[in-house]
Amino acid sequence: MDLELSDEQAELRDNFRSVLEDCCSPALVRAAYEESDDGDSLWRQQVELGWPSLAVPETAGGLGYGFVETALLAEELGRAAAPATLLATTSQLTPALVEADDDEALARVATGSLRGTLALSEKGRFDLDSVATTARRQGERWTVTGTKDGVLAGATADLFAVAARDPETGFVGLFAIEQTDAKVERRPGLDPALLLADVVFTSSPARLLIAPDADAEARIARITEPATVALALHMVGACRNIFEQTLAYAKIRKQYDRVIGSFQALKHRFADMYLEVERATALCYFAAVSIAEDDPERGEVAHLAKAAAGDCQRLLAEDGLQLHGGLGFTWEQDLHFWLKRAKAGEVLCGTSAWHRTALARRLGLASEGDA
Amino acid sequence: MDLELSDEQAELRDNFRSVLEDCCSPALVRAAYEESDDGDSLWRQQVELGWPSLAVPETAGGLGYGFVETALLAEELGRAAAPATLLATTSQLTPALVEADDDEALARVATGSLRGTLALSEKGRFDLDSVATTARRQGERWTVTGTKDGVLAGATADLFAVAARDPETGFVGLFAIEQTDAKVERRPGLDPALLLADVVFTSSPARLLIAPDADAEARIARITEPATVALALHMVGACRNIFEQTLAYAKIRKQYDRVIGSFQALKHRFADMYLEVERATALCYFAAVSIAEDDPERGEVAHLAKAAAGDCQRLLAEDGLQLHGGLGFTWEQDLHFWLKRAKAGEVLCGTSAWHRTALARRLGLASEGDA
Amino acid sequence: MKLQFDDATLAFRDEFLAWLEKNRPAAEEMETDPAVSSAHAPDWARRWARRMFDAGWLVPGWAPELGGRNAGAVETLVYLEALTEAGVPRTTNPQGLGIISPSILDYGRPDQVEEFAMPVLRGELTACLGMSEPDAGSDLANLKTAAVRDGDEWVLNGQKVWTSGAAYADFCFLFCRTDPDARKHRGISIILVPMDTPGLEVKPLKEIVHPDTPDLAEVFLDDVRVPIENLVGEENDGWRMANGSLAHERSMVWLDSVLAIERSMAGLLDHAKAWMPALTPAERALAADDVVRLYIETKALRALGYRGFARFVKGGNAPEQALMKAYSSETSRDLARIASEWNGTDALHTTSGRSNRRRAIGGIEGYFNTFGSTISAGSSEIQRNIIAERVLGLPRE
Amino acid sequence: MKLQFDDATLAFRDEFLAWLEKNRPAAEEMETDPAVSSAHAPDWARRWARRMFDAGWLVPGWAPELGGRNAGAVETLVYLEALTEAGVPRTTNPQGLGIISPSILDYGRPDQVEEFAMPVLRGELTACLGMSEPDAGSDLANLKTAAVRDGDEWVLNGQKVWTSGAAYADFCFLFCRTDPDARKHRGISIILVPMDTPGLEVKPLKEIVHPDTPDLAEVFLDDVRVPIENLVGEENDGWRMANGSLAHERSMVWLDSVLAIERSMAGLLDHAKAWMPALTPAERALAADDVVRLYIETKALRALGYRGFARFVKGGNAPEQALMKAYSSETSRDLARIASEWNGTDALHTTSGRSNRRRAIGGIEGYFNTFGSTISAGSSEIQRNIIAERVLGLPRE
Repeated sequence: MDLELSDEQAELRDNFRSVLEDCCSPALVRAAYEESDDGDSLWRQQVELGWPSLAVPETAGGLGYGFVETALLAEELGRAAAPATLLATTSQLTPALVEADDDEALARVATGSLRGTLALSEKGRFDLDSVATTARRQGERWTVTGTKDGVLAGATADLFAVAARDPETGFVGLFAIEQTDAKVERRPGLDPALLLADVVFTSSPARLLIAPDADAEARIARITEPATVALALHMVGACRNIFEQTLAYAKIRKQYDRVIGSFQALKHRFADMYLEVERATALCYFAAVSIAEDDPERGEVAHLAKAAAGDCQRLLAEDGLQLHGGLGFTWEQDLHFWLKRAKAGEVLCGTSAWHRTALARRLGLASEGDA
Repeated sequence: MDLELSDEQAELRDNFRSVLEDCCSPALVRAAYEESDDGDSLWRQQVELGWPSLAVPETAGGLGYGFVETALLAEELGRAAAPATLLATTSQLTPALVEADDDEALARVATGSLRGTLALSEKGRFDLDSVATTARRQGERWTVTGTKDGVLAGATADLFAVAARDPETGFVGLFAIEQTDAKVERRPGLDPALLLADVVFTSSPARLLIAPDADAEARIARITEPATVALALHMVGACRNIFEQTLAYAKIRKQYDRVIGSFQALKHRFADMYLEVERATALCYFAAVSIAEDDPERGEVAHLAKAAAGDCQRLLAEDGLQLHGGLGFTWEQDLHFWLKRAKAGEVLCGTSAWHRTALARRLGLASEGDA
Repeated sequence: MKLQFDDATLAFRDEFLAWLEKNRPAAEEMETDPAVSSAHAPDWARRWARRMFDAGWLVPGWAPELGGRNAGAVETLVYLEALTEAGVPRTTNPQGLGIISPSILDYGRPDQVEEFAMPVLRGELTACLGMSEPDAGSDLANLKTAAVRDGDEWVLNGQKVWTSGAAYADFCFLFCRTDPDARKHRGISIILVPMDTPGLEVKPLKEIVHPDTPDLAEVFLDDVRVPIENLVGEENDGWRMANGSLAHERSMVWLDSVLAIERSMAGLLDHAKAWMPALTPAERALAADDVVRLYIETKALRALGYRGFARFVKGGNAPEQALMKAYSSETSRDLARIASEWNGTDALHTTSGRSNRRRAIGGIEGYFNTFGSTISAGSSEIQRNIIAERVLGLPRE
Repeated sequence: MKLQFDDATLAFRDEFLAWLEKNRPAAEEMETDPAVSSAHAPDWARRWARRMFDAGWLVPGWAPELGGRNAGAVETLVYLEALTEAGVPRTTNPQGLGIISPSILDYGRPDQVEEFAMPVLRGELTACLGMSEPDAGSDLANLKTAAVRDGDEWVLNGQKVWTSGAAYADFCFLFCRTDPDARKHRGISIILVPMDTPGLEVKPLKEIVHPDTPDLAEVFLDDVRVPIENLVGEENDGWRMANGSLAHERSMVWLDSVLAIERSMAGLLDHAKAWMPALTPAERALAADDVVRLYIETKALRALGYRGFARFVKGGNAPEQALMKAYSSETSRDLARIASEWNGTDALHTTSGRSNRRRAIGGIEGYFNTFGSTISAGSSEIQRNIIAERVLGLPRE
C-alpha cells in the first residue's frame, strides 16, 4: 500500500497547479463574482492544454489517465477556486459517459466541444431514493420530466446526465439530455463560480445512458463515487489554500507587538488545522486509488472521503476566517472565494451527515427500519 | 428571574462546604476505595447535623426546605466526592416518599434511622419503558420480582423505592421494599464511594407508594426529575473541584522554566473549562428553581441539566486529567476520586444522549416512530 | 433564586406594553423603509426615537430630562425584553444611543451635550465610533491617527477602518493620538468630528456577505480641521474614557445577544420541522440532536446571563460578562452553521438587503455573517485571554 | 499511489506467516502466564524472543548476527502487520527491544553490546528506560539525577519517575547529569545500571486504573555505585544520543498505534452491535454516528500513516510522524470514551490484571487508561508545539 503520489503524479499535480496559477488567477474568479463571467476563456485554455481529455479513454481519443489523475486535477481546481465547468465535465459527465460506453460523446469531450455535468440531486437530496424525475419510454425513445437542483456547472453545460425513474418498473436510470432540450435556471448564489443551476426537463427527449433496471443502481454508483471523491478533494484543495493563506498571514500580522503566529493558542489551532487538511487529503487519496484500482471497498471510500472533507471545510472555513480577523471579512480580499468554495461543497454530492449515515448502514449499525 | 443564590442559600451552601471539608476529607473517600469503608461514620455525623431531615416536610418532622437547598447539598457532596448514602436518601428516596405522602417513613428519614434510594434502572437504562420488573397484587398485598442495576448507595440502603410494572395493566408503579427482602449485590467498580449495587427482588413483599395507573408516569417523573437534577449538580460539584485543583496546579507547575498556566493554549482551555462549569451550574440552578417552584417547564429542565452536566464531565475529566500530566494518573493523588465521580454520573439517571433525545421529542423534532 | 418577577416589576412591564402597543412604529413602515446601516435613521426611526424620548422610555434608567424615568436595573431588563418580544428596535443607531451619547454625557461639556448627545437621543443626529485602525485591530494602544493643534483647531490625519455606519452618520466619536511622544495608552484623546468636514472621506467596505449594502467603512482623514472645543474630556485622557465608553451598559449587553439567539433558535426550530420530512430517520435523529444541543446552549446563555445580572444588581462581580461575549457570539455562529448544514442546496442561496440579514436562517451566507461578532469588539481569542487572566488569575505571558 | 503490495513483498509475508504458524507461542501459555509489566518476560516470552532471534525474525531489518535478515522497510511493515494480525506480541519488553538495545548497538562498546544489548535481543535480560524525573517531566534539559566519578566508579544520586517496568527490569538505561556546571542539554550522560545494585530502590507507582498491577515506578538512587565502564558513548553526549534513541524505529511507531486502534475499533463495532437493540431508534442513530466517526478516524490514521511511511521509504520528509503521535493517542482516547458512554452502567465495571487492560472495551476505566498515551512520551500539547514550530514554521515564543 502506497498512498503517496508517484513521481509522475506529483509532476502532473505541480503542472496543474502552476498552470492554474497563471490562467486562473483570483482576478478571474472575481470576474465570476462581479461580472457574471462564466470562465469561457479559462475553458478554452484548458481545452488547449488537453485537460478535458485527461480521463477520456484512449479508444475515444483521450489521454486515458486513471481516476487518481482526475482527482488531482479536481484538487488543484479547488485550490484555484476555478469556475466549475472542467470539474463537472471531467468528474461527473465523463464517468457517466465511460460507464455508458458512449465513445461518440467522449470524443467530443476530449476535443473540448462538449461540456456537461451530472443532474441527480432533487430538493437538495443526493440519493437515488429521492429521485422523482420520471423517464417514460415510447417505442425506442425516452422523454424525461422533472426538476434537478444544485447542478454543478449547470449554467455552462451542453449535456446533462440525468437520473430519472421509470414509473413502470420503479428503477432509476441515467439519461443524456441536451441543454437545448432543458430549461436552465441559473442560481449564482453564494459561490457564482460554481455556475450552479436548477434544470427543468419537460418531456425532454433523452438518450439512454444506463437502462433503468436491476443493475442501474450499482452502475450509477460507479459514477457518483468518483464524482463525490473528486468534489471532496476539490474542497480539500480549497481548504489547503485557506490554510496556507492563514498560516502566511499569522506569520506577518502583529497584535500587541507580537506576530500572532507566535501565540501558543493559535499555534495549537494551526496544528489542528494542519491535521484536518492532511487527514482529509490522506482519506481522499485513499479513496481515489481505491476507485482507480476498482478495489472491492470502493463503495465505502467515497463516504469516508466526503465525510472527511466535511470536517475539513468546517474547521478551515471557521478558523481561516476567524484568524484573518476583519480582513478576511472584506469582499476586496480574495480569501472568501475559497471559504465559499469549501463550504458550498458540503451541500453538494451529499452532506457529510448523509455519508456518515450511509456508512453506518454499510457497517451494520442500523436496525431494519432505521434506514 | 433571579438565578443567583439568596444570601440565606449562599450561607447554607458555605456551611455544607465547610462542614464537609472537615468530616469528609479525601482520606475518608480513600477509605471507601481501599478499605471498603461505606462511610458510616460520615452518615452519623450528617445525621447529627440534621442533613437527612433537610428536605423532609415539617409535617413529618423535617426542616421542610425546598428543592434548591437539596440541590445545593448534592452539589457540595459532589465537591467532596462523598460516599453516596446521603445523596441517595435526600434526592432519591425522600422525593419518592414525599410524592407518596408517606409521613411515617419520612419521619424515620428525618431522624436518620432510614437510609434509602431509588431502584429504577434495568440493564443500564433509566426510562420507565425499560422497566421489566413486575409487581403482582394478591388481595391488598404486592410482591415484586426483577433485577435493578446501578442502584446508587444500594449497598447501604435500608429501603428501596422500586419501579415495577403491573403485568395486568401494563402500568408502572412505585413500591417500597425493605433491604431485608432483597438480595443486594455490591458492585464497587470504578467509584466505590458511590456504593453501587445490583438489587434482586424475588417475590419480595412490597408496600405501594405510587399505584400503577394512568397517573403513575407523571407522578414518578416528579421523583426522577429532582433525582436527576441533584445528580447533575453533584457531577458539576465534582467538576468544579477538578477545575479548581487543575487551575491551582497550573499556577505552580513549571515546564521549560515557565509556570504552565502562562502558556496561552492552556489559558484558552481553562477559559473553556470555566465556561463549561459555569454553564452547567447555571442550567442546574435554573432546573432546581424550576422544580422548587413547580414551574410548568419542570419536565424539560431535568433534561437540560443532565445534558449540560454530561458536557461538563466530558471536558473537565478529560482536561483535568490531561493537564495534571502523570501526576493525575497516580493512585496516591486524590484527583481521581473526582474524575471518577464526575464520569460515573454520566451513566446514572440517564446519559446525556438519552436526555437529549427526550428533549428532541418534547420539542417536536422526532417523527412518529423515531421515538 | 426565583423564577418570577415581583408585582411591581410586572406592573412596570404592563405599563410599558400598553404604551408600546399605542406608540410603536408600524411593521409596514419598518419593512418599506428599512435601516440600511447601523447609523442610518429612516424617518420612522427618527419619529420613534423622539416619541420614546418624550415619554421617558428611551433609556428608562436615566432621568426624565434625558429620556428616562429613573427606573431600576430589573425594570430596564424587563423593558428590553418587552421591546424584543414586540419585534421593535430600540434604535437604529446602537453605537449612538448605547456608547457615544452616554460618553458625552459623562465626559463632555454642557455645550457638547446640547449639540451632540441630546440630538442623538432625540433621533435628530446619528453617530459612529472611530476606533479601529488598519494596524491596530483590537489594540487601541497602537492607534496612529494623529490630531495636532493648530491655533484654535485640531488638524486630523490618519485612517480608521471597520467603522460601522460611517457612510450615514452625522458625526464621529473619534479616537486619536494627541501626544505622539507618550507611550502606548497615554496620549490618546477623543474628538467629535462632523462627517461633512472637508478632508474626511468615507469609503464603504463591502463585506463577504451582502456586498450590496455595506455597513462597515474606511474613514480617511487628510488635514481634517475641527474646532479645538470638539475635544471631549481632558486631552490625553482617551484611554480611561474608552474603558468607560465600552463598559457602558455592559451589564445589559448580554441581553441583546441572548434575545437575538433566542429569536434565531425559534427560527431554527421552525426551519428544522420543515427539513425533517425529507430526511431519513437516521439523519432526522442527527439533525434533531444538533438542534437540541443548540437549544441547550440557548437556555444556558439565558441562565448564565441572569446569574450575572443578579450579581450585578446586588453590586457584586459578574465574571459572566467576559464569558457571555465569547459564548454568545460562538453560539450564534454554531446555530447559523447547523441551520445551513441541514438545509441542502438551499443553503447556497443568498439574500440581499441589510434588513434581511438577521431574518435569514439556513444560508451559509448567514453563517459567515455571524463572524462579525466573533471577530469584532474583542475577538473570541481576546475574551479567552481576559477570562484566563482577569477572572481566573493565570499569569500574563 | 497503489493499494497492493508487490509480489516479492507478498512472498516475504507468506514465508513469515508459515514460520509464525509453526513457531508462535501458544495462546494458552500467553493467557496462563501473562506479562504483568513492560519489562516482565515470562518463560514463554523468553523462549519466543530466542526463537525469533535465531530465525532472523526478531528485527528483520538488521543483519543475521543481530537477529535479522537485512529486510527492507516495506518488508518490515508487512512483518509487523502479520504479527499483529496473528495476535502475537513481538516482545514483552518494548523499550528493551525498540530503544535500549539499538542505542547500545549504535553508541556502546563491543563488550557492552555483548553484556547488555545481545542478551536483551535473545530474551535473556529485560531493560527499562530511566528518563523522566519529578520536576523535569518531558523536559530532559532539567534533569537532576547526578553521576559523580569516584575512582573507577560512578556514584549516582537522584530520583526517576514514570519508569515503565522498573520493578521487573534487569538493568536501567539511565540518563543522568555528569557535568553540573554545563547548561541545560549539555552535561547529560547515559549509564547502564543493573537494577540489583545496592542503593537503588524501586517503588511501584499505582495508577488510577488497575492499581493491582502497577507498571510505572519511581526509582530512587542513593549512592548507587557502578563501574566507570558502564558509561554509554561519550561523557556529556547524552542529549545527542537521546534524540537518536527516541528516534529509533520512529518511522514504524505509527504502525503500533494504528494496529492497536484498529483492534479497538473492531472491538467497538462488535460491542456496538450488542448495545443497539436496547437503544431507542433515535439513540441508535446517535450511537451509530459516534461509532462511524471513529471508524473514519481509524481509516484516516492508517491512510496518514501509510503516506508518511511512503515518504520515509523514498527518503523524504515525513511530517506525519509528529501528527501521528497526538492524533493516534487522542483517537484511542475518544474511542474508549465513546465505548463507555453507550455502555450504560456496565461502563462502571472494572477489570483486574494487566493482560486485560487492552482487551477491555466499554469501561470508563479503559478510557482513563488511554491517558497514558496522551500524557507520556511528549504530551499532545508538546506534539502540537512541535507541529506548529518545526513543521509549519511558526515562530517560537
